[in-house]
Amino acid sequence: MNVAESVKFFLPELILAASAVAVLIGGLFVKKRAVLGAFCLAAILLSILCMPHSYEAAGPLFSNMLLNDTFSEFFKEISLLVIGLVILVSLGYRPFSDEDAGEYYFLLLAAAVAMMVAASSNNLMMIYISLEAISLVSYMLTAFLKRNPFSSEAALKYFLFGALATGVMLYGISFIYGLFGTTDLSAISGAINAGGANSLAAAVALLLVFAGLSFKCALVPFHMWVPDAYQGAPTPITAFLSAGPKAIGFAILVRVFLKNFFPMFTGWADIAQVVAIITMTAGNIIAINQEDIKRMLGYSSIAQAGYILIGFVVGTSLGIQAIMYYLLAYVLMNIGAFGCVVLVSNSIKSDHIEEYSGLSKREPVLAFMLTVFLLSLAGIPPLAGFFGKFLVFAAAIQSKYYMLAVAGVINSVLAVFYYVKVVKFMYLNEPHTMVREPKPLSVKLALVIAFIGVLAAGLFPVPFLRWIGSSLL
Amino acid sequence: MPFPLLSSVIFLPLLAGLLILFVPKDRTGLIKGIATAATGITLLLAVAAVLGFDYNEAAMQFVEKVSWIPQVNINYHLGIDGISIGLVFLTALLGFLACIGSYGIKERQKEYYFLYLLLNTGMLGTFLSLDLFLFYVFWEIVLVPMYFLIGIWGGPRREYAAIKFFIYTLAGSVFMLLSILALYFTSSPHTFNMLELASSGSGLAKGLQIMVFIGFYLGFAIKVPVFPFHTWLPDAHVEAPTPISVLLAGVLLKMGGYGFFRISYPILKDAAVYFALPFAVLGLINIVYGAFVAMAQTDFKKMVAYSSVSHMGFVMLGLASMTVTGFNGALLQMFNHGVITGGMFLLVGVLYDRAHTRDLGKFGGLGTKMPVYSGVLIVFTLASLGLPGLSGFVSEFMSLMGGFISFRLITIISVLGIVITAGYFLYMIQRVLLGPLNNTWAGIADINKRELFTLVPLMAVVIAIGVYPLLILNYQSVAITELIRNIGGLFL
Amino acid sequence: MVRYAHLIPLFPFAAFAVNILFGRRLRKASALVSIGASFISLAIAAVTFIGNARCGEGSYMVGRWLSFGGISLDFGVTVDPLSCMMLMVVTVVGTLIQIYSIGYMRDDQRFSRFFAYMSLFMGSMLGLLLSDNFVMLYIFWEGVGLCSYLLISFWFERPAAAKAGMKAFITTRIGDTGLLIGILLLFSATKTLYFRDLGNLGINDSLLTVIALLIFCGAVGKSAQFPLHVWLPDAMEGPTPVSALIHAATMVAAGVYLVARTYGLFLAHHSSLIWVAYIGAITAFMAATIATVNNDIKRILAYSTISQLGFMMLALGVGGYDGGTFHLMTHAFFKALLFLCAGSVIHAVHTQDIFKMGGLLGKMKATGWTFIIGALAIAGVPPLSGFWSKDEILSEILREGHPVLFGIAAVTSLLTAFYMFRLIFVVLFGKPRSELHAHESPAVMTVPLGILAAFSIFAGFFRPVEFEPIMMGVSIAISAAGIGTAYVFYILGNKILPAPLRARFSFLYKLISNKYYVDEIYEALIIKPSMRLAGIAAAFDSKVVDGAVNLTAYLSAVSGKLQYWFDLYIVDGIVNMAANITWLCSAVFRRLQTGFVQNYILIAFFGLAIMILIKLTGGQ
Amino acid sequence: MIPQNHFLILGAVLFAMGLYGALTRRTAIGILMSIELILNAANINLITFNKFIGGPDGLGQVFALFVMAIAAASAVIGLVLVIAVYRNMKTIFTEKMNILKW
Amino acid sequence: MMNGLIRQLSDIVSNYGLPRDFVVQASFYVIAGLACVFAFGVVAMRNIFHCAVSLALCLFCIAGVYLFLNAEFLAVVQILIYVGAIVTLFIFAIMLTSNIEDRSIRQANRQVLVSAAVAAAILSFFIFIIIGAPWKTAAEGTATAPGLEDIGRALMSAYALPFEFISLILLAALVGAIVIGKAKKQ
Repeated sequence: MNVAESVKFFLPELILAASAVAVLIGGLFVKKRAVLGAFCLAAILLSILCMPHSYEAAGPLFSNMLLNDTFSEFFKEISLLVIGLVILVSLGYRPFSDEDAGEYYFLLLAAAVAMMVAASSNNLMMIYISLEAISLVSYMLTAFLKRNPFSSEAALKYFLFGALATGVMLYGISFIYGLFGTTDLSAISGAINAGGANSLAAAVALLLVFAGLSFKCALVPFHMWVPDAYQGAPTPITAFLSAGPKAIGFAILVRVFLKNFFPMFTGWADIAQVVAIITMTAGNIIAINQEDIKRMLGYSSIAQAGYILIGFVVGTSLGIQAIMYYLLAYVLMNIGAFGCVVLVSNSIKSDHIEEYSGLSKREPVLAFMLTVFLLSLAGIPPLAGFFGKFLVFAAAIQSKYYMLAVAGVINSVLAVFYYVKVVKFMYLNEPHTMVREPKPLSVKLALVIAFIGVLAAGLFPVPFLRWIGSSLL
Repeated sequence: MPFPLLSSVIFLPLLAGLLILFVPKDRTGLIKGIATAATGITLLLAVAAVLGFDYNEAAMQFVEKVSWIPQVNINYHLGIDGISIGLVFLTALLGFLACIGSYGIKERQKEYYFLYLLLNTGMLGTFLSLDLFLFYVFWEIVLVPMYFLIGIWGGPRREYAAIKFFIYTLAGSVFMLLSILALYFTSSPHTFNMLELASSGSGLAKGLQIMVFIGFYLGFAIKVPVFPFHTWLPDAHVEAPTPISVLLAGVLLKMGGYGFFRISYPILKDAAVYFALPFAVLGLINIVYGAFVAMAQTDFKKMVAYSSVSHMGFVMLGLASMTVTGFNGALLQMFNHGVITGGMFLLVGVLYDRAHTRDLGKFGGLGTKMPVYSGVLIVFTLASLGLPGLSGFVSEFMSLMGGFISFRLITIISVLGIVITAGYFLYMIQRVLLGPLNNTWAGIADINKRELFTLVPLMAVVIAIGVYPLLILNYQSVAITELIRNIGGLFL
Repeated sequence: MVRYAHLIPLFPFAAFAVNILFGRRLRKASALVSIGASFISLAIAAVTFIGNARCGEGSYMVGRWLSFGGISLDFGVTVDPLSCMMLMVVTVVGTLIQIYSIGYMRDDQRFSRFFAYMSLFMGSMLGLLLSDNFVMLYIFWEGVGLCSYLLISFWFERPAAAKAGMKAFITTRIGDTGLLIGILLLFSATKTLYFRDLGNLGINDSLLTVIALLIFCGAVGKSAQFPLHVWLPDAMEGPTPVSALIHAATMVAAGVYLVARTYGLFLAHHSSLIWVAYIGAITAFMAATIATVNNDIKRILAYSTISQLGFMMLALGVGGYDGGTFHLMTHAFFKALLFLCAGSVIHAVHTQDIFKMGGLLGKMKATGWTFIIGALAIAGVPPLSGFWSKDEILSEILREGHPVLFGIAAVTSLLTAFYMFRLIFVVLFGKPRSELHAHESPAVMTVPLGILAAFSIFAGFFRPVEFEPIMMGVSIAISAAGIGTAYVFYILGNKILPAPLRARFSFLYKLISNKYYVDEIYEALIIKPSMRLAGIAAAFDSKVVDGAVNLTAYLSAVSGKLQYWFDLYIVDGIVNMAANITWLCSAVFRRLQTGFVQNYILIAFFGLAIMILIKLTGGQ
Repeated sequence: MIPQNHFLILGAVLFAMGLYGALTRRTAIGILMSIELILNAANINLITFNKFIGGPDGLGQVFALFVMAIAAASAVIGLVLVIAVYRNMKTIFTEKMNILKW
Repeated sequence: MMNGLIRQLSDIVSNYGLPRDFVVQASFYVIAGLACVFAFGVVAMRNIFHCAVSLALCLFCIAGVYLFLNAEFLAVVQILIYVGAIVTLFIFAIMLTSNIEDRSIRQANRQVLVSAAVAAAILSFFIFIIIGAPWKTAAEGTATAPGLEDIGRALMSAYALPFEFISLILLAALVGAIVIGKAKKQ
């Protein structure tokens, strides 16, 4: 489909892009971030409403640069969910001022567009460009607390690591281009299926691409930026980083490796298996020692990525469903947890886990919600995180990856330590202060959405599974 | 559609718990009232189930089955049979009595009763689910309220005990999850239905069965607890508040044993045969080792906790025997242990509430000051040490009888455990009730009406079953016969 | 055949329930409840006794107790001469002793509790006697053991009483364990637990012997036979009526009754009976020697009981079923009498040391004379009941051809007469050895004494006696020798003769007066090691089992700096090794996150290089 | 004709140089410069392949063009971040940027 | 211009009996060698200013290499964007953030040896792979380099989406740079 024909199926992205520019310009005149945020939310809703329309004639768009299918739709909706929740959380984040609100929301919407494009990219070049777009926006958002050395340092480290990682990926993509003469995934897939891809160069090129995506998904050994960036970034942005780019990274991993490069991928499954085990173990073990909740959640998200990677290693239909369900659950519970962190830091000005002492007495509802999110992250039924783990382990067992499953469950026990540590401080210890701050409505709304989502996805996963089932590749 | 009796039993406590969340924190009377009413009605519903239960029928009764997650063939599937009915009644009974026993809790009552009711839902659900997934969900739900109940309202080392309990049991249950998944994927069509798996599960290769069995074993053995996985138990018991100890000993330990009855043995027959001897040895270790360790304790509660380890050994021994006698004994032993040890913990709590110590060495001669308490304590102690005429004897005798048929030497050594049991229990009685009165306790009050109210029903059950065991055996024997026939055990 | 025997134990049980629940309101009336119940039982027992004599023996089913998976166990009652006789003995003696107790326990705070326990005991004992299978017997067997425990430590404020109760319970339980194993073995081998089937079990001899010996273990514990006899003397800490009823007349006889009841099992193979005989003989002799040197009035009687029970065992062991069971009955009467007399004396003088008494006959006529009657009966003086039964035993031993055992039995008889009259002479005759304000007990106590005395005299005629003149002569001679020696020692030579003897055989005296050091040996060989084992097990549990898997706790409990960790590591040592290694991993991995971004990059590329290397080597 | 591989090897050498620089330079700007080398290495590859594969649309060259544009954007952002760090922490040395660690 | 120069040089060397290709080849290797040398300068020199200059020269050489690949347009863009814009930006940044004395102190950190080893290993991996790889090549002589016009048309048709998308990226980078760069004194 050429440009003119494609545009009408590109409407959701266009709406967001236009809204982004509108917010940027509007921000010059309107200095109320609540107004701008509401506008952004409206744009996101509109975009979501337009989405089904754009799938009526799903197919390759823009000369095969994009492939609009139900799989990409799923991840686009996840992206919009993430951005929507992050906007809601940002509205209640104390350190942000009204001053740069226009630019802030512009960047968030730009990130949304980039993620949506990335989710449907069907061309390695497009994947590279859209991932770079996500990264660049993320770097800037991480540095958004301009006067805060933590924020700046986090952004710079993130940037240096990320630039190198994408450079490596680019180098790998150039090899693939050299080997197949094209960067179009469908074409490459055809070539591979014709049996022309057994060279070492192809394998290494693939590995370099894997490395670049590992950076996005925070897999060992490309995870080192995660704790620093998560700790230093403004908390709503930490929520975004932990959910958005990771979800997209996995979407691309699945699309590239499992859909198109599957015959080549099988040779890599062993290495991916080792990566999965090391990722979850390292994340969990180091998280045990953390004193800062954002940093701890950073390590936890590394571990979570390890669990998700199990679904990827397995690579079956069930494995992919597990990845999708897990990511959905992960987005809800992780953003929920960070939303709680925002509210707590608003009142006590600290992210130190010890400062959460006695939160249940001070803020019972908040403590309860954070507990639910943490328990969901720990995989306690009947919450969404449990069902995600259940599907992941089911996929592993189905394909007889017993080692992987055992490593996974051992890790999910290890993980309980640090999640429960926070719960312990909240419920078992006495509060240091009884300060209660009014809680912004927007954050409450975000928390309620995440909370209901976590419960609903855990207790009644049927509609979610149906959605995922119809969104498979 | 018939009245969903079992769903009501499970979810009534949860609904009441949610209701409590909307009651203002300072209306403690109302909160207690709701909790008591909910557990009381649950008990009545359980009694209704018992009365409506046809014990000549081996099949599941009151079955409720609704598709839950059809994509992976998970059903909301409940049912009750002779194996579960006793435990359901036990859970409802202890749930009600421990709720009344909880009136002594004065702090953070709203949270307490909410968690307490959630715990009840989890426990009842575990015993009533017939779908492995549902079973696992309820199984895990139990952990969370238990963690808080120990961690918030427990003794000085509550944090340690709570996390230890949580991690330990979770560690076991995640392996169980893997086994559940393995069963699912090896069955055809794929199913989580325990009944279908039991009727077709023999198709599994023996090697795989053994692996799956070990997975379930880790989950169940930690709950039971079987040596050497028992070390969470004394800590959890000692630190937990009295009503929670009651449920911990009375119900939670039974979840492990129930798992063996409901899942491990019927579904994994070959592995069960393969592991019979190790089970018997573990049962022996539990009985003798637990008794010896209990003898050395100076903390009253810890002693009772270790006695649980010892008593649960009979369950293992009965199971290992693969005989109809042993199975009946093991199942009955679970019920009896629940009642007796539940009562023991209530009694320890009565004493602790007054003396604020559990050090056995600090009591003495309380028999003169607390005659009624002494009488009740002696009854429960005697039941615990297996005195004929009280319920503990019947089940221990049957377990031993079953064990004797299959493992003569092991059972003979186990019988010696009974002597040690008598030793430490009587030593406890001597240190607490007998001898000259320790003047520290000159002003100690006897057991009050509320406490007595929680104990009398348990005592009645202890005596009734001891005198006339058919009361409960009738309910379970048909189901056990069916189970034994199914797994090819001995009718001895 | 009569079909209401099963009602006999119900009344005492009902009385127990009434007394335990409403005892505080009933107060003294609780005694009437208990006694009334006993009396009704006595009446039914009497009817049963007569009915049995008329209609013949047998057993009938009362109700189903267990039933599962095709296995069932019905409870029934046995009505035969043995059980009828014992029913009569227990109800008669029990009723009398309870009447006696009204006086003895008059001032006790827990009066009603006492009668409740007594009723519970009566019920259990009667149930035991009526049992027609092992499980039912075991249930009541433990029941009487429980009553024994409760009543021994009835005055639990006294540490000695508390300890004695526990000792009794645990010691008998060791024997009971053997019994239980025997029952299990019997069932697993024969699928039956009914006494009526014991005659023809159809299993091989060695198994039969093992079962019989295991069941005998129970009897050894209950009847205080060597080596489990140690609890009975201590049991004298209980109130004297208890000693009389439980620890002399009835419960301790249950062991003998058990052997008699399962005699078919023992008869099946001779080797098991020999064990019974020798255990009985050793016990009888040993206890008799101890009784000769003891100074405590109740303990002398306790050792005497042990000795007499040994005598019965000996009789059963040599095949003298009739003699053994006969002695069981006569002994019940005269030993109950002796204890009650002793109780009356203690009640009057408030001491148990016989060498603080003396000359009481003058002050306590009724007690004194009945005491003497009891002593004569036990010493085997004709025509009192003890003579007949003892004589029969002696002749049976000789008839069955056991000269060694006969020798022991004869010496024991001699000793019996000696120590009984040592007691009588020291307590009732001579001059008071300390200031005593003795007075006769009330009629409620002395009337039962009288009735028991009558039974002690005439019980020997309840069954036809075979006259064997030679044997009788020997018996009489033995008794006379014993009484005479006692007279010489304690009346004529009053304290002159015993002392030099004591010095002459000081080693022997010491050995005997320390009860052959059996208690000390148990303490050193069993109690202490098992306590130590318990301690070791507990330490093992908390240090090793818990420690090795304590990774979890350790990780959650410890948080902090590497230094701190290092200290703990050094201090805690090996036990927490596993936990520490994990902790080390955590600390080390954490330190990888240096905050230095080029380290991060380096690690990433290092990892990448490794992956490529794996692929390179793996791919070729 | 110059063989294809020689271009590619040049690219690989630049890649390695860039990697080495990124790992060893003490200043953030130095690292940024090294990263530019890596991007150029990739560009050389892309253009080389484009030449040897041909094709009507010149994918390799277009791709390289996009890479340059993105490199420019990321250089801008990188340098702004360097300046922000310098403003807040008064250093450009990466080893001193370690308030976030462990 | 450069092609003309090379053609003349080729004529000259052919007079000396060397193959006509020699000049092309020699000049490529000289330029490639220079690129490597300057690249080494970027990563190894002490003075960060010198590094920046070295980078500019290196990028210039790479533009030269592009000429050998029939990519004249890209060579021009390379010089405009990289040398003209990016390196200038670097130099500004250096001046903004460094004191004079900072500019010539030790520039390498402590992990030089390990880094060199890793870089060398990866280089040898890559060279090994490059040599053995079955690169896709067009049949001899059919490979045609796209002209400027081709590129322009492609950008407006097949690559319209990335082209437009990059504009969004540039806008975002611009906005971000301004927001983060302008910091009011507090």
